[in-house]
Amino acid sequence: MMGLLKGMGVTLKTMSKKKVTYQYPDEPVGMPDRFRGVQHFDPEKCIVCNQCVRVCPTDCITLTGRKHPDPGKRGKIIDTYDINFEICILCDLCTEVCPTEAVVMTNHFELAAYSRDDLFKNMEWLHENNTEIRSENNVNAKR
Amino acid sequence: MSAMTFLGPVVLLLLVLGFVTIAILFERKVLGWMQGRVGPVQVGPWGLLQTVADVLKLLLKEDIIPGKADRILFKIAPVIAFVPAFAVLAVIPYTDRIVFADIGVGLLYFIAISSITTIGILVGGWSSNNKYALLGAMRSAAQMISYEIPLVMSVVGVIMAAGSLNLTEIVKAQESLWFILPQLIGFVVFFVASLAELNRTPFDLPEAESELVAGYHVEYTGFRFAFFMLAEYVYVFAMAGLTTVLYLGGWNPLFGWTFLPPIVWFAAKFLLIVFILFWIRATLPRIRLDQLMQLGWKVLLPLALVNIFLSALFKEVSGIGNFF
Amino acid sequence: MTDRERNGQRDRGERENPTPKEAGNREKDAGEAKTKAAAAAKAKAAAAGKAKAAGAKRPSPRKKKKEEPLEPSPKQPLLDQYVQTVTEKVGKETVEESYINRPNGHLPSMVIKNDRWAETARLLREEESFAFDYLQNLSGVDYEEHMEVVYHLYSMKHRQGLCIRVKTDREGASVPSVTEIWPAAGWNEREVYDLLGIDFPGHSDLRRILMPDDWVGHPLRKDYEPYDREV
Amino acid sequence: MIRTEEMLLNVGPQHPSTHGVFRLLVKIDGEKITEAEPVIGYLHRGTEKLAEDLTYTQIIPYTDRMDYLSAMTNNYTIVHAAETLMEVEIPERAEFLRVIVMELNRIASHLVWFGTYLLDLGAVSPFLYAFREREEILDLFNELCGARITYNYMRVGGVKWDAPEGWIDKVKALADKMKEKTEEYDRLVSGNEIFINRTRGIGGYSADDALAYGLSGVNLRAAGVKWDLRKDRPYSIYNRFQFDVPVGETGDLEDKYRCRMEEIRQSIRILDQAVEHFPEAGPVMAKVGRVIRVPAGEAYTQIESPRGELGCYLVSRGKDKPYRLKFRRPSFNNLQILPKLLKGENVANLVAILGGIDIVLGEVDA
Repeated sequence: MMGLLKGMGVTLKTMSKKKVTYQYPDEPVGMPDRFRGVQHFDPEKCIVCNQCVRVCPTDCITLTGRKHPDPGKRGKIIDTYDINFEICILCDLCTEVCPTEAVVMTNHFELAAYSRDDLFKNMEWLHENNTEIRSENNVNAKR
Repeated sequence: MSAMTFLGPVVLLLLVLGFVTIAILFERKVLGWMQGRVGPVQVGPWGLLQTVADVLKLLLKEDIIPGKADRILFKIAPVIAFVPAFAVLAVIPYTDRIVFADIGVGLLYFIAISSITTIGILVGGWSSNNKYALLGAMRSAAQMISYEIPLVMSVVGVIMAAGSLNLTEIVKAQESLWFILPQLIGFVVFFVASLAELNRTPFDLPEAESELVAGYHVEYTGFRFAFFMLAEYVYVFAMAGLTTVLYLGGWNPLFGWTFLPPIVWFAAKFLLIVFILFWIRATLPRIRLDQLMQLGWKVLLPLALVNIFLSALFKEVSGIGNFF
Repeated sequence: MTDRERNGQRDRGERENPTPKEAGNREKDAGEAKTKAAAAAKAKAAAAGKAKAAGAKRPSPRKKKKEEPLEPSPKQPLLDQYVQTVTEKVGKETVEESYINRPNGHLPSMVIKNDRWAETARLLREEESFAFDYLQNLSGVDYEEHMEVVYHLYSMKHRQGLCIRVKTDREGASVPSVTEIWPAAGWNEREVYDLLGIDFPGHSDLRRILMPDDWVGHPLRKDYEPYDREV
Repeated sequence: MIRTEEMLLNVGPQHPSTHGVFRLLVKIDGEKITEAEPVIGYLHRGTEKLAEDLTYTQIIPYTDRMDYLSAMTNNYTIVHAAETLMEVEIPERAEFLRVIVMELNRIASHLVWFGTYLLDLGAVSPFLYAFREREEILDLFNELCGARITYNYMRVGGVKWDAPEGWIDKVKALADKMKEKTEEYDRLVSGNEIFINRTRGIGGYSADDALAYGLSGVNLRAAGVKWDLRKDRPYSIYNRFQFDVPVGETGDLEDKYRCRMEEIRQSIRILDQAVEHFPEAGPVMAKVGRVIRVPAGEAYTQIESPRGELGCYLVSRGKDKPYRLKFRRPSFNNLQILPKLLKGENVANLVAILGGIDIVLGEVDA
């Protein structure tokens, strides 16, 4: 009987304590800097090295590039860059390998959509997703 | 025959429905607070309209009857469960003036009618043609029948003390001292047994969510489900009312604070009981079926019998005999 | 010759002067050996690079290893004793191979002949000097030219682990069941049967466990054709 | 004459107490179970098959999804296996970070068990309390590696991120707070008579049975076998820490409960020591190539996950992808004993016993 009463004491005490829940959709939840959210892509920086495509465990990135239009310059420039968020697991490996930080993580995590097609994000969309960009990105590459 | 005779019950029904909506909200709020949450806040100010929205949703939902169910029994079961729960409210005296049916055998009526609900639950569980529902219904029948006995036995002490089965008389007999003190054993037995009768935690075996999914009402949807829920909460109302009347002195004030109207006193005690019910629900795990039976037959029933014996004994002792 | 076989021979060759070790000291010694091994990691990495160059079917043995003689493994005497007991009790040629798996914490390992396995398993469980009462892991491997079932056993009494490998052909792969000896093998054998198609005669309830009952093929076989290539 | 017959009850795959898509076919006579047959595989994703086509780094996010309640230990199992064959030395700081996150994850995982188990037994509040504390641990993980469940934190050779500014202090604060909270759980549950009645003497088994069925972790220790891989086959730097291994006697549900709650306390002890001796600075990644090639060979590595012995049998042929990767999933092995435990039990004990084993279906089905 004492055990029961002790337990009741705990619940009663909790009643007056501060509530711990977030009022999520009403108040936005802030995420720490390292949070792995939807990627931001910067076409200017991309050198079309294809590393992100190769490292992606779910093969959700597709990209195409073409020769640099300026004949004086070497290398390639990016043509299309798509991430399929139906299968992207936001594992962070693409940003980890990117040598130029062209693809980086942001703090955005709201990906819900009414249609599967909406989850297929192209280069423009990813480029415009440019707020709350993570400050550290390819830590392992730098090392 | 005044208009009150006809209007009264209608008003009561509305009041009870109002209570039920508030009680469900209150329960969710209390549970929320006790769990470090805020409870419902989205619908209406302070979440007040949450239950209304839920009920509306239930009414709008498709009414599904399983193909292999016994259709007639399936339809009638929620009614059988609900009607007695509401009918017992008639005899509860809220104050010395607000009482709808001041009948001589009020207490007996209450207990007799309330046991009909079991049939509703049993019929509901059986007619669903679902194994979980059947198990839940069987548990429910076993549990309610077992606990009816200690429940009745425990109130015998009160009846002996008050010398009446009329609930108004019982309250009047408590003007000097509430029965909770002299009938402490009886009260404990009554309270535990009433928890079991109400199918509330820790005795919520018939609808044990983690074992039987939802127990007897697993196949019910829409307003039929709402009826079962309603029956459960109306029953909470009735049982809390009965506990107040039998042991907490009904509308009698404490410390002679008569400046508060009797109805407020009744409501305060009544709400305390309801709160304790919710509080218990927030804390305790569920008891197991065989342990439940053992508790009922091996602990509560002997205790209730001892209580009767002691009450009779003390009644003859001069000095304190008045209180028993 | 595989790397494993080489290891085995090497360790066998070095047992002329085994260091006597107390059972209690084992952990400490293993730790020391580990640091030493770590020092040699660089050399190994280079060897691994070579192995890659060799490509083909099997990586070439690490040539460099031979040049720097390794200290005899502290577990070598134990393994010899195991092999001896098994040979005595079950029969000659029961142990096809034995070696110490050095990187894996000097784990004594034996390759047991398929048709002797049921008998050997019982011996490993019941013989006092073995008392392997705990089947830690049971896995199947498809080596393309043959299949293998690998048992990792542990003896709570002697606080010692053992790795047993039993080979079987790819066609009509079959390894005697050990569910009678270690009930723990029950689901594991089902899993191996499900994913690799190895039969375990003696198993009371050998059905698919992870894949649907009507699945065609055994996914972990190297020649398995995926149901849908696109996925 | 009354004719009675056995009833076949299909518990799951959708049932509130199977903790995932797990199906249990039980034959019941009244409320007594005469036979039980677990059916698994609903969540099988073929991790082992997928791993054969993935590089070691790419496998790590997949391991997150096996035992999703303790993804850190899963991360560790694959990197540990690769490191064992590669024989690389891990920087001190990385080892400390690994131990800290694994112990935090152990606490988080046991908290989930505590909450859901009490929910199985019909108590609602402990669930919310446990998740309240787990939330803080997840916030710490979020700050460290940017995810709350699927961490993808460890790498072959070290860890991905160094601890951010002030993170270690937060771990310290959390460890202190958890000490109070475990007391609170004790007051709420441990002495509760209903709880004791529902767990004491239920679902017990002998130590021999436990070993024979290959149980591990708390399921094994509750039966009285003192077998904790952190102590008996030390990996990482666990041999530097002082902690006790709680053991039970009868293997019943109460013993399991007490072992798990004690393990939370012991994990807090490890955290305290790890935070105290945390190296000032240093690398968190060893010098391994960008493409990880594991030397040819095979290794079976075993670590103590919150659910038991999480093993990884790795066969490498010197490529950047494993030739064969087999995970010894503790939940899978622990679940085997269930039919034996359930026979002759009451239906109400079914969920209690199933819950006591503490399975994660992502791991059972891999």
